[in-house]
Amino acid sequence: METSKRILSLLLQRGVLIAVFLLLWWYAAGRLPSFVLPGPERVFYAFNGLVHSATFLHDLGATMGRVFSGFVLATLIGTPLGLALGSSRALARFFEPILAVLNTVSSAIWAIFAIIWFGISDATTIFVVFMTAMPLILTNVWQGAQTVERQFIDLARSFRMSRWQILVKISLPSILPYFFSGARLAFGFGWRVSLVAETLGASDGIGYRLRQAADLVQSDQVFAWTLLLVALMLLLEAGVLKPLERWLFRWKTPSR
Amino acid sequence: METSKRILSLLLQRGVLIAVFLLLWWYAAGRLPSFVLPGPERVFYAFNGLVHSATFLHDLGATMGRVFSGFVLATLIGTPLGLALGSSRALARFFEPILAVLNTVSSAIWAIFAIIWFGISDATTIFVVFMTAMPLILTNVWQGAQTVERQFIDLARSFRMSRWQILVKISLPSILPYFFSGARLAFGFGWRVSLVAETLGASDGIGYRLRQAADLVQSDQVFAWTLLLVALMLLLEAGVLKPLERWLFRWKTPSR
Amino acid sequence: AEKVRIGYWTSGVSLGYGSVLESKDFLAERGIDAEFVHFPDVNAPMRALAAGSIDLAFGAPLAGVFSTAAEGVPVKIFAATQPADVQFVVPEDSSIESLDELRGKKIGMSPAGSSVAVIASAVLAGNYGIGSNDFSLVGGNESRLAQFLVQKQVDGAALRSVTIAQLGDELKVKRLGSFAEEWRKLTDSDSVPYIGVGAVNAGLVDEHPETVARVIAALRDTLAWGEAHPDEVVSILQSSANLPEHDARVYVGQWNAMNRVAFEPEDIETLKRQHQVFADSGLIRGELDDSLFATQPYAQAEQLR
Amino acid sequence: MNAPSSLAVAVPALSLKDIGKHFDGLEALRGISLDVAKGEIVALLGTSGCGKSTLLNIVSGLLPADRGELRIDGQPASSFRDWRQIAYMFQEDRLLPWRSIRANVAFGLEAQRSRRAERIIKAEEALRLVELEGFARAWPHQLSGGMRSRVALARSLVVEPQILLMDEPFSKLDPQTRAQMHQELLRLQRLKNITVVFVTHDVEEAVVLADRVVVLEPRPGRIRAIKPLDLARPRIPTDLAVSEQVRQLRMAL
Amino acid sequence: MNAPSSLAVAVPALSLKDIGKHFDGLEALRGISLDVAKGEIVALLGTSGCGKSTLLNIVSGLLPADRGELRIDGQPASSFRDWRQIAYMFQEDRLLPWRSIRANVAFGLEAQRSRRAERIIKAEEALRLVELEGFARAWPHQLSGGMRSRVALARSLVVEPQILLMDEPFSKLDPQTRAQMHQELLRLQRLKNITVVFVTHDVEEAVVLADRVVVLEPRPGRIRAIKPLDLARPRIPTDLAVSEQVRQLRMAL
Ligand SMILES: Nc1ncnc2c1ncn2[C@@H]1O[C@H](COP(=O)(O)OP(=O)(O)OP(=O)(O)O)[C@@H](O)[C@H]1O
Ligand SMILES: Nc1ncnc2c1ncn2[C@@H]1O[C@H](COP(=O)(O)OP(=O)(O)OP(=O)(O)O)[C@@H](O)[C@H]1O
Ligand SMILES: O=[N+]([O-])[O-]
Ligand SMILES: [Mg+2]
Ligand SMILES: [Mg+2]
Repeated sequence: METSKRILSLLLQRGVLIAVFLLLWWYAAGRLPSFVLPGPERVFYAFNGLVHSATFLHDLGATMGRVFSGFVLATLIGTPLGLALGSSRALARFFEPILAVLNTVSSAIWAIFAIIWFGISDATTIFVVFMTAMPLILTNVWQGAQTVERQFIDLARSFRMSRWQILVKISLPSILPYFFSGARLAFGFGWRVSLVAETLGASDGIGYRLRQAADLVQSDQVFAWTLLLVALMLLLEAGVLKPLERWLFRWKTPSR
Repeated sequence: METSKRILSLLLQRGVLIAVFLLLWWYAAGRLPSFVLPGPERVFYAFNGLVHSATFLHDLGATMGRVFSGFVLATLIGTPLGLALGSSRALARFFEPILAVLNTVSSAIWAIFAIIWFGISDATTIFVVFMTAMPLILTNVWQGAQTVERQFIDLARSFRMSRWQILVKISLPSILPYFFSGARLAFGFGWRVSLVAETLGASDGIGYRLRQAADLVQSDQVFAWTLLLVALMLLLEAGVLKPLERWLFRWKTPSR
Repeated sequence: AEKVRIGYWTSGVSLGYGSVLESKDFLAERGIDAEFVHFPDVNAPMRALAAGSIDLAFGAPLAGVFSTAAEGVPVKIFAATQPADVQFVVPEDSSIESLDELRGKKIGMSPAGSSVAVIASAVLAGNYGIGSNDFSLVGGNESRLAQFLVQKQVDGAALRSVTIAQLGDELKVKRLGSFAEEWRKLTDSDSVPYIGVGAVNAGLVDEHPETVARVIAALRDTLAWGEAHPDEVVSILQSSANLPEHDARVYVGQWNAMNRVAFEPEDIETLKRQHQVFADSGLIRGELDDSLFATQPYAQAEQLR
Repeated sequence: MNAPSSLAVAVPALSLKDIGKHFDGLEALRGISLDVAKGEIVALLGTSGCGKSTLLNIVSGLLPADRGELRIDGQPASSFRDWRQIAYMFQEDRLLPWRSIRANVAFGLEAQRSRRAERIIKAEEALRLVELEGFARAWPHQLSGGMRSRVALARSLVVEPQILLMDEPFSKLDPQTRAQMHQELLRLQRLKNITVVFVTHDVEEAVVLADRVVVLEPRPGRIRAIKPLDLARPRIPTDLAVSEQVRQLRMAL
Repeated sequence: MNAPSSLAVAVPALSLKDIGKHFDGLEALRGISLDVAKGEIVALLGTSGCGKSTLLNIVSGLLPADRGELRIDGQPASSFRDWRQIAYMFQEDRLLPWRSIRANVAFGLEAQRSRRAERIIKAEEALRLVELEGFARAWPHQLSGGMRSRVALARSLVVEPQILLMDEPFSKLDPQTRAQMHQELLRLQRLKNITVVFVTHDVEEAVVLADRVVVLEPRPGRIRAIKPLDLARPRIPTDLAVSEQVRQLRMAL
């Protein structure tokens, strides 16, 4: 009873949120030319057209593939690097400026480099996603590694656990919340910069289509793509991330 | 003796890093046309020209002003919002999807909205910086707020501290590391998206000049601007953030 | 003096002309109190026009103007200002000798959907039977296209003449043809296709055609002055656009090929034909309404000579 | 000296009536009824996990009881306003790692609007009381377990409470230091007529300090016995009367 | 029963020679020399902050000494390989909050490559030993302080160490539970002939459990006295011989 009630109230809240949003949108769109701010019907119409267009699945697949590849690469490389920096001060001191540089260079500049190195290929977008996502994951893991409780490490050391065991049994669980928020950010930004990269160094994918639509002043398509991306992200959040998080952190003291 | 030795070794490391970087650059540039990858001399020459150009200070000031305004706004709004979400589950549940949306929508889309609302003005870039930086700060503060030790809050409650006092004396110090990494990220991304925004909705500033240089095939200027941004960021990191961080977190157990 | 807010794209072909217009006072001499707004994006002037933050734009992208108008935004064209000064090129050492050999090849050009891309597709299809599925279009801005050529990422490209001249030392290319020639062949006329036009808020042109006429006169003055004073134009470009001298000279060398203030019947005819081509390619939607072309100011400007 | 019996007619400082508490399936407390007179010292004894900390959490107002009634100074807890009279020393030391030792001690004073200079003076005085005057500027992680627990004690005492709740306050101290702390506590308690409720596992400590001993029984936590200790003060552990009481109480457990 | 004297000629399980340790300006230990025979039980007593935990940290190999020599089973600590024989129960419980109680107990077993099923069986057995069999699936934050400390005890015992270091292992337990834990510990110790060094503030506990008592003196931490306890086992606190020893030791402190 309790939970079903809560779910109902949640659905209601969400419904209200969406309704308010649509209303505002519809009102604003009515007062602006549609190529500046297309109204909901127009965008849904464009959305429909999009989904049924011949290249839709191809573009979606291309972008998703690139984002996922870049993200997975970033995770595989950023996590161990973050752990390494967290465990060695000398290493950290040496790499700190590199990280600051990585965090300053805009994705457009990475895209320019990527095109030089990889030409027009999937690798260009993957590289840009990687260069954006990797520092995010690395930074968070590193920060998490610095907060691992000395007491717990000493506990593991008292049982003569190997460095690897300490990593797996103490550091990783402690870092997990940090990693999680880093990965979430990295994925979000990976999505976004993939679009930037695709406008420069790809001949398909969502970014390419978005740019095309923008250049043609087809605002309804721009909004339709944006809507699609938001929907996908919400799905990922509600379908994968939230449940996973709830399960992983079930041991946390619920605040009274 | 000890410290001066360490500083020397650090300087040496940094020097080596820079030398390796320059050498690689110089080598690569020698094998590519200069409009694809301009060599170091060319870029330094362009850099010099840039710094002495009439609009340099104006452009730099304009961009910095926008980034700082957006960042400060993001901090002022993101921090309390993050604290609020951290302290109320109902609020968090309600706002979660909004946050996911904010984290998905690309800066280019925000720029389009901003131009609709604010036209070509400082507000456009500030808005885009804000929309990128605010969720970053909010997310980190929120995550930090969830890790505030229940035990410490109960301690403060046992002294009948007000909600405000608990916030200032327990929550804020606990959240500070999270806030710090969030703010660092937010500032980095704020920089970067300000450039995107300025390529769309400004008629001065670094992003505007970058876009101009890129569209006019002046690669040396693109690289010179990039170099400048990196240098500024390194300065900020080494001159402000690191010392501040070291002081703020001086109480941490140094790892043996 | 009448206040007119004028916007233009400052990082593309309209930069040189705009800089001169802004730093000389031909507009003031014609009784126009101009306020300039700079846009780093080619389509931004159209958005600004629609949002009412400028009154008038020159060098506005043609496809953008057509589709904006089709959306019902009250804008009108008062002159053609930028001819498509674009060339088909291949790397110097390429085995490709003529345009019909581009079938099945990768061709770089402004992103799909831009005016340049549509014109290029139209002439390739019309003159050589190379349909849009017979080649693959690689999109990018000028520097990216030049890079792709060097890196052999593309087999050929449609590049602006000014880019080719600017990168002459480092980018060795072979010319296969120009838009002007190919358009002539395609349309059997003497006109050149345009990529940029002057667009104006409909309210302004309907109520105060004489204001627009005076702007047109000033534009014409600027064009003539620039042609006559190349050295001064070079220094203006150097100071206001950060252009190195070499690049500035290249720009000035292309002055007449890049800039125009024309709205004769044959120009309007060309624009209509371009609309047809754009519409056939699916690039824009909607019918062309003749009232889009506001000819009155241009005619009035003739009197202001 | 305040003999509790002489105050029985007065309003009790603390009054618990039929307090009960569940954690999910686990019944932690059931039917706890107890009056504590003003100035009285009550020791709580009981096996591990029988609900002693839970009871203190409830009395301190941090944890709501599921049922029953709590009155402080005669007022129902819900309408009681002067909670700052109550200080609670937790079972864990709960030192804030980002504060120096002195700032940790001064923490509770910050709830009241006292001046900074005054807070520092009071904190240093309290540190002297627990014999840690040399560590005012140290960080918590530089202290030993017993030292940390004394800092926590100083933090509770410095606010000059009327009611003092303490959860195993001296368990980490050696006998000598512990005896000194007992003396200090009793001195302050007598001076200000403080009401004290504390948890201990040390029967001798209970006998030396308390006016009454309350023994809890586990699962669910109930009161098994309430034992008044009518011994003269000061009580020396080696005194025969005292050690006899200790022996009796041990037997009873 | 292993009388320590009979083993004096054998190689000591632990041998400390002139151990010293500084923390920045503070001299925590100076000239600590001590041999602990195999199967011997040694109690460490001393005032708060005198260096007991620091000494255990050094013996466990977690903290390097500044000077002096540590030998385990006759080998210098630097070349000693079989550290897994040593278990260390810290002063704090150090339960991993993300592990269930059972998984916390099994933690030490994971260092050895034992099978999962076997680990579970051993952990549950150890939980039974400390009388927490019902809480195998609970999370640490759901346990009381004394329960947590018993989980930490179970975690140390489950790895079947040859040498057991314990820092105030029973300080959070009530007398009854404590006595039970004493029994269990002694049973195991006798069974496996474990060498035990433990810190306590409870003189009676020291007398009941230890073969020798080592008293430390603070600032800098030095050995003040080493007192052998030649009492028959089992030792009952209420026995006269035992309580006489307790009294004597108290006096000495
Ligand atoms: N990491 C550290 N940094 C600085 N000083 C320390 C550190 N650890 C311990 N000390 C100091 O060393 C001394 C001995 O500490 P230790 O923890 O060994 O005491 P202890 O005998 O275990 O005391 P207790 O009975 O209170 O636990 C104390 O004065 C303490 O302040
Ligand atoms: N937050 C909680 N969630 C679930 N169970 C809890 C919680 N806090 C306490 N308990 C349970 O309530 C019972 C009483 O706990 P409490 O901490 O009051 O014991 P205690 O008498 O203080 O024991 P100790 O002497 O070991 O500190 C225990 O069985 C414990 O497992
Ligand atoms: O780095 N970004 O351009 O978002
Ligand atoms: Mg307790
Ligand atoms: Mg200790």
